Amino acid sequence: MVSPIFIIAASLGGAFLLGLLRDPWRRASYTISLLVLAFTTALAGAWVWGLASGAVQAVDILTAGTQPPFAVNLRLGIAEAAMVLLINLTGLLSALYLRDTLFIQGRRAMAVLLIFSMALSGIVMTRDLFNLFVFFELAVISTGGLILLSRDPRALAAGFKYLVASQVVSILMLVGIIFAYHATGSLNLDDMAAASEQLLKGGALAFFLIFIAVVAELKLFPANGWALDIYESAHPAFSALVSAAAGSAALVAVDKLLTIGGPAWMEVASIIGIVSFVGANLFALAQNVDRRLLGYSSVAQIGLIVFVAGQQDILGDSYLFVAGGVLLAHAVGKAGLFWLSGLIGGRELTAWSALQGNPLLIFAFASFLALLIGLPPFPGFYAKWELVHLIAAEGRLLLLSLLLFGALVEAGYLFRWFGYTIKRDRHPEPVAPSLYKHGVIGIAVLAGWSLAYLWGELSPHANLLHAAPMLFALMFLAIEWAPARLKNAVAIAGLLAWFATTYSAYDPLQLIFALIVLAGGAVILLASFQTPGRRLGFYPSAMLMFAGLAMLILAEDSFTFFAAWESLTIGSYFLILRGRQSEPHALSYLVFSLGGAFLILTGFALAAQGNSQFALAGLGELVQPLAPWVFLLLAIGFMTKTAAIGLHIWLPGAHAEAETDVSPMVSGILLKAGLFGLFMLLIHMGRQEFYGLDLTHAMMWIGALSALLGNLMAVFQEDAKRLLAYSSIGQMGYALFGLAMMNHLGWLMALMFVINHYIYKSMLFLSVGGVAKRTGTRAMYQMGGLITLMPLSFIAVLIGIIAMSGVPPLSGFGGRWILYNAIMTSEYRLPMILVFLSGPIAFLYLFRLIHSIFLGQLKDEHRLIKEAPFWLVLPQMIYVVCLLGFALVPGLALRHVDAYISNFLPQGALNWEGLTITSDFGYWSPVSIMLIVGVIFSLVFALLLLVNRKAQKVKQFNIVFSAERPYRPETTHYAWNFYASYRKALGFLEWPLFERFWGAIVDLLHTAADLSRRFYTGNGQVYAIHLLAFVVVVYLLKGGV
Amino acid sequence: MTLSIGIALLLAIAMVVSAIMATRGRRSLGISILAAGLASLLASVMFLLLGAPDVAMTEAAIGSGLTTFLFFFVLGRVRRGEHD
Amino acid sequence: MQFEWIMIPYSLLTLFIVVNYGMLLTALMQKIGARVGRRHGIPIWQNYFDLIKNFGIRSSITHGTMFYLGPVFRLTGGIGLLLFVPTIYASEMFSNLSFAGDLILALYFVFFGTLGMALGAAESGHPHATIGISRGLSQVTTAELPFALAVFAVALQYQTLSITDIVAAQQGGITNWTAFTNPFAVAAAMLSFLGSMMRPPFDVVLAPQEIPIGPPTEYHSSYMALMQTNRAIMPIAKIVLYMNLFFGGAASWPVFCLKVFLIYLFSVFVGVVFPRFQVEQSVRWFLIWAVPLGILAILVV
Amino acid sequence: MIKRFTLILLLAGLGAIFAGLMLDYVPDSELNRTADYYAKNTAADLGAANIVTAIIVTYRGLDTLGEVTVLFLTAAIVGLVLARDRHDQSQPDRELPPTGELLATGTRLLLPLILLFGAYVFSHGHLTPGGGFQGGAILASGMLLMLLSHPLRRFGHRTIAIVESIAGLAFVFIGVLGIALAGGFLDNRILPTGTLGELFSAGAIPVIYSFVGLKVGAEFSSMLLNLSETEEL
Amino acid sequence: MAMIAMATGFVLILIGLFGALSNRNILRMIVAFAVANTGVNLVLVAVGYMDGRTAPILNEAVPVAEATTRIIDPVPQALVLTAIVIGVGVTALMLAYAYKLFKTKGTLDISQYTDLKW
Repeated sequence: MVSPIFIIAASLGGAFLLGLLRDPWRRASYTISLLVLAFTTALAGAWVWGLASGAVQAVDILTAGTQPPFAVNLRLGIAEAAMVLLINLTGLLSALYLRDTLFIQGRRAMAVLLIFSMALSGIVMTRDLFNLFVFFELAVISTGGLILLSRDPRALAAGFKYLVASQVVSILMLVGIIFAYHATGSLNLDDMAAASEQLLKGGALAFFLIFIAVVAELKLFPANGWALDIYESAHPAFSALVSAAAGSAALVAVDKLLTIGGPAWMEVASIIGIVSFVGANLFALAQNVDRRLLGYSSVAQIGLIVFVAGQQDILGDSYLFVAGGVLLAHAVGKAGLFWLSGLIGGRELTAWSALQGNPLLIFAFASFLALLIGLPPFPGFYAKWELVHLIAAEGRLLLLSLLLFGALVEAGYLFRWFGYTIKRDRHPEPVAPSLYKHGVIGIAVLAGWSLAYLWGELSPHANLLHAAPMLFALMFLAIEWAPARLKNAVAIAGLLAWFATTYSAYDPLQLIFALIVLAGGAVILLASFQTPGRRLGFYPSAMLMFAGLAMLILAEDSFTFFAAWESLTIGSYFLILRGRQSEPHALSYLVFSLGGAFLILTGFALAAQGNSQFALAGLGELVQPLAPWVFLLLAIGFMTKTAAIGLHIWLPGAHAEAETDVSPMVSGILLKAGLFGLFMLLIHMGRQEFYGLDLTHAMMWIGALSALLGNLMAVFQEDAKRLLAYSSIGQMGYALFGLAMMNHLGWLMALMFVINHYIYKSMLFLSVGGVAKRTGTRAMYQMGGLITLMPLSFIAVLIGIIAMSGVPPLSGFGGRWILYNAIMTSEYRLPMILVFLSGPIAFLYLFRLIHSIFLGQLKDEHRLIKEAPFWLVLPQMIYVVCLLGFALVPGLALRHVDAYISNFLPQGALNWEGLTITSDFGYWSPVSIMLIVGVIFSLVFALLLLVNRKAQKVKQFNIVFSAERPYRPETTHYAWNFYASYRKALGFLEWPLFERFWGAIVDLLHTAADLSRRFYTGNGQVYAIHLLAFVVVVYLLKGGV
Repeated sequence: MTLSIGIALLLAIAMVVSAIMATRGRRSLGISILAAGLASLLASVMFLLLGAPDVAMTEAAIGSGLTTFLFFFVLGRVRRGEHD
Repeated sequence: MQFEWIMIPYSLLTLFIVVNYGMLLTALMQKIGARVGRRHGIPIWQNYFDLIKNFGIRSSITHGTMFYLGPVFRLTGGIGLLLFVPTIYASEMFSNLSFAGDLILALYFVFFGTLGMALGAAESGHPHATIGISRGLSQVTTAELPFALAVFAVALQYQTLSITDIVAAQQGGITNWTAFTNPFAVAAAMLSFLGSMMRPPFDVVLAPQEIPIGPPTEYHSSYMALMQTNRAIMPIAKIVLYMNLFFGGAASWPVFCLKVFLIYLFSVFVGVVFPRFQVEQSVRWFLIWAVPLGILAILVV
Repeated sequence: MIKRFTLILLLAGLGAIFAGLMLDYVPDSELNRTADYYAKNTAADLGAANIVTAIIVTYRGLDTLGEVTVLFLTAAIVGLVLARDRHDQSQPDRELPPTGELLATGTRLLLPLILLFGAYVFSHGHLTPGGGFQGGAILASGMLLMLLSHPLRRFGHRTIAIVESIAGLAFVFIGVLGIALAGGFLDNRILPTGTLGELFSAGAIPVIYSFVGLKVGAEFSSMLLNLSETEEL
Repeated sequence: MAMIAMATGFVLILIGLFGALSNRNILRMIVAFAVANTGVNLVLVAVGYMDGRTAPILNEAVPVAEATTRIIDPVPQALVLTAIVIGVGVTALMLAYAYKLFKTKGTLDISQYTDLKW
């Protein structure tokens, strides 16, 4: 294999060669630059391949034919090779991207670019401290040159600020180096590491100076004002290079130093890293300029990697896997985003809406964001998993919570940005059409996905990109060009086929969930046939969600479970975001969901005790004092998904603003994921005592409160879909309550709610969606009298509300009946009072729903509307049949589960013999009830028909109203603020306490970010002073070294 | 030995004084630049005393000589710019 | 217990007795109320006359399907409620159709008629109907609450949801009645009872001044007849439930008549004493007075 | 004022760190391992009398390569910065005060001597103090002299660039030759080490240092040129 | 001796940094950094200094055999050489920047260049 020294030699030779050419020979110069970069990239690539496949060993490259420490030597191991590859590849791509700029600037700029990538490679490879300094200075100076590539006049000032700061850095570093040399008698890093004892005795201060200087080169928060200015003003291709390549190189340098510094300095690195991660992410919250935001995000990510480097004492063998995963994901994602920003005309975040209409670029954008945040299946996900597990096992919980908090904030602002891009009015300036730039971005996307695959292979877990559901979802990306109806058919077939193939793998409990997710999903998807065109983005998102759900049900270990959980979260986020007004709601959904997911992650990590593989069944073997904590974290995480009260504020908007066929998916199906998680949790862990508090008792209260307040808030909604959304909170509250009772019937009831809620909520969302589609509004008071125009929708809603309110003879009653039987044996009585309170309230909003939409006077503007489209009505009718069927023979679905639950809670199983279902306390005969009610109803009806055969159909206005005949429907339409008196009496309960609470937290974060970022005054001297302060503060914190 | 220490002390004092002159903002820029150059020149003498003739030469030629000229060139251009 | 065909004629018999007793009792109560107010009041047979008259009226209009079905729902609800509850304790004959479901069924079936009626009235498009429904639903849902709590307290007390078993547990002397063994539950339930009887002070739903006759504004002729039938059945059906749960049930028809009369009288008694509440007042009233009683009942069981 | 106060405080902190360094500092009484190796082996291995030069050119040749690259970079960037400037300049020539006859004549006389001296310094770097950098700086001072005497003269940027590039390429090439012919990159033993103390000794050190000198001279010259050339260009 | 040089060096660094970070004029900042660089060079050489030894050049006075006991550590000197050159490079770059900045806004006051902030 060719010696890696040629990576340096070739770059330098190329740079010097460029000096020979005449200025106007731009094309030749450019070709040479590209060739050199391609050569170095290929060489690095060959080494990576060779080292990875074991064909070659890590090499030490001697110079001057003399052994180190007497001459400078370089080293290339797998990590170094990968970094060099990353640097040169980024350099090559940036050079491609910079084509036009380089043509204008000429050969000097190209030479500087070559030297920049050479210097970074040198930083990575060198094993000599002073040589490291030289390469750093080279990088600094070439940075100073490359900043000038930007057309932004402000870049100049940014560059100068950078030079000022780097002067301070280099002074510190030189002083440090010479004293370190004096202490150890060597400049070789390995020698120093070997002598670290001695160094740390005599030269601790010297080491401190070197360390702090290198850390400052990383542009860590808060001593990084100049770096942010550069990110904001430099050419995006260069920013990409700085963030991805220079950042990575400096990280390698820090890593080298840490081998000298040992654990004491790792601690410092951890603290600096985590402060940087959290601080920069917080500051980024207040950013409106895309590149500055990316700058902050870069700072945060690099902080994260420094943190990882600081944790290498506990990471052990997986250090490279974790650090590499985070680093590469960051590099590819950030470089990609910077490149992407070069295509965008405006600099404010909303200007990215120019990407609309460019599905490929949006896909790229989404991929990059996912890379940054560490969503599955990207490397950051695997890395974060390992990292969190190991940190948790070590009990560094403060660090862990800071880490996850920072990650959450980061996800928040990145996805907010994504929301702007998708939903804001399209920016007038179109995307730049440069083929080169698009190509470069394409390569970055490819690299990101390849890394995803690679990390999947390297991880000890199953590769997520091998999971059939995931691949099926990704396949839709490839067939995005196809018409929506075709894709829909494929999607339905896929869901059903997966159900058929996995059928035998389910236990009865899983079967119920699988039925709802897969078969149920297929039914809802029938409604999607209604949408014409191509419906870009819908199917990949929806199928990603379904893939996550499908994997969730079958998950046996915590990793698969969590990966599935995140997948379904992300998929559903994209899905919800499609709604017309859904941007803020989708964001709050995502932030809550990810917050919940992080709690789950922490829970699993605590439970696993450092093993990254952990079977879910192992949850049952946990003991005090760990078990209640795990339980608590997981339960809160799952309850975020079920929108338990307090964590519910994301739900109404998200469900209401989603598209017509999406609302039933996210409401009818997605909410069940949380319940599934809770089932899993309770099956494995059972009751847990937390400082004397029975946690299931607390859950009961939460469930009951959710039921009450969810229902109450639904009563006061004017928006039909919002009403249904709030009602979901209530319904999930019932289910949660049932689960938390920890008795047989409670669980059965929860399952009953799972099934019922799926059916009637999907049905209601579809009918209401159909109505909204026809009338063009969701405000109920703007509708009315639609019964004659949309009879089928009316029937669906009628059946739905009868079922949902629990009025016999439909299936909702079964749920109530089991509920009452369940609480007969429950230990706690107080929370069930809340459940009682909430029951009749449900009746109120349900009546309002049907009344305000279908009854009363028809509005003038609605006189000509038609029944909802066929494809919307069809699933509703299927649901009507299901509801009736389920009402008649609930045993069909519940018997086996009932038996299955007996495995865990043997007491109180129901007796399903004959037509009557019997419990220890009462009995219930669905068929008889149905028959009796039917017969009485028919008889009375017949009587009425008999005496009132020829009822004359009169117009609705044909009424007497205050001694007048009303002429305008509005005057007779009493629908706004329908339950006015109820609001007067109980409206105080609707006070948006939780909205205010969460709103206040968000405001606080934003205000804090906005105020504290003024710390970056823009003055170069102030930045340098920050740097000095950083040095002094770290010095003092380290206790004077 | 004491002689060289005495010289060194004198040099040190002279250097500090010229450094202060170079960095105090009140004097004209030209004088500052010259003072910085002087400090550098004195440093090169110090290098000789410290047994580093190579460094002394370099400091004298580059640090003190060339740098000063670079400063003056830029100063000149800026001055001319100011007149425009 | 299983269904047998003989149950049908038995149930019809119960129905017949209850309808007649209900008609007479309602009239009687109105008369008592009038007398307290120093008025003469209606004749005791008045309800029969009205019923026959309404069935006989030829003019009939409809505003649509739900309008047409509303009274049907209403009456079905009344009859169903009556028949799902055993009328006479320990009587095969008058256990009606209670094999189909237990206490919970009765508790929830109350809403069947309410829902249907509201739907039907709403389709008339008459604003007064809407106002009445809004008020009615607000009030009835709150009024049902203490009752539900009380019912549950009773169920917990006797550890069963079967009405027959509950009545059985109260046999053997007046002190065994729930009214004495669990006074809080009974108090809560009786307050709730006031609210569901559509009598003062909780009759704003039917408020004659503002709205001719509340939700049934547009109903007339045979619709009205069905509703009147229901108005005869429904109070009795409810009272039967109360009687069974709290007052030892009835082992024979005379006891039945007496207990029903007394319980009914209670609501009339309160009604003539108190002025009418506004809806939000009554909602608060139930929540402040009746619900805590119910909660107390559950806690002390 | 707050800024100044903070600065003083922080510098006091930094001063404390420096003081700490000084207090801990114990001068070596013997050469450390590395220096000892150089003292013992330089003469035998490389044949260079000036150990500093030997270190710079060979043992730490990579640093030196980086160093000349720094200058190359700086020259290129200064060119880049000011070249951009020239595009948007359209000011008419301005008359500069004429330079004295004495300076012009002196320059003509001195220039060859200076260049020769520079060449001497960098070619004898392995024997005596001085070397490529110092020599290069001397070469550049010749250029400086010319600049001062003929401020309006156009100088051969092109020539300077070619000298610079060829010298740089040669440096790299010799370095690579080291891999092929001797022990590794920048090994100077591609040429015979000769006798200690002679001009043609120490392997490729004089050659490399000469190229370094040329390159450094060219780079400094180009920097000076770029910074001094007035707007009329 | 070494101590004097070292102390002078450190003082020069501090003076230089103070000048660089308190003067608003960009050219003065660069001058101050040059002073600080001189200070750094002094420190570097001073650390390598050993009393009573001579420059690390082998000649008649210092034969190879006695080199170990006679010469000063050559490594810091080699490092300083590099550092000086790099320092000049950075200084030149900063000067070019200063000039260019001056061209864009007509001022050398660093506090005027705060378009990018927060």
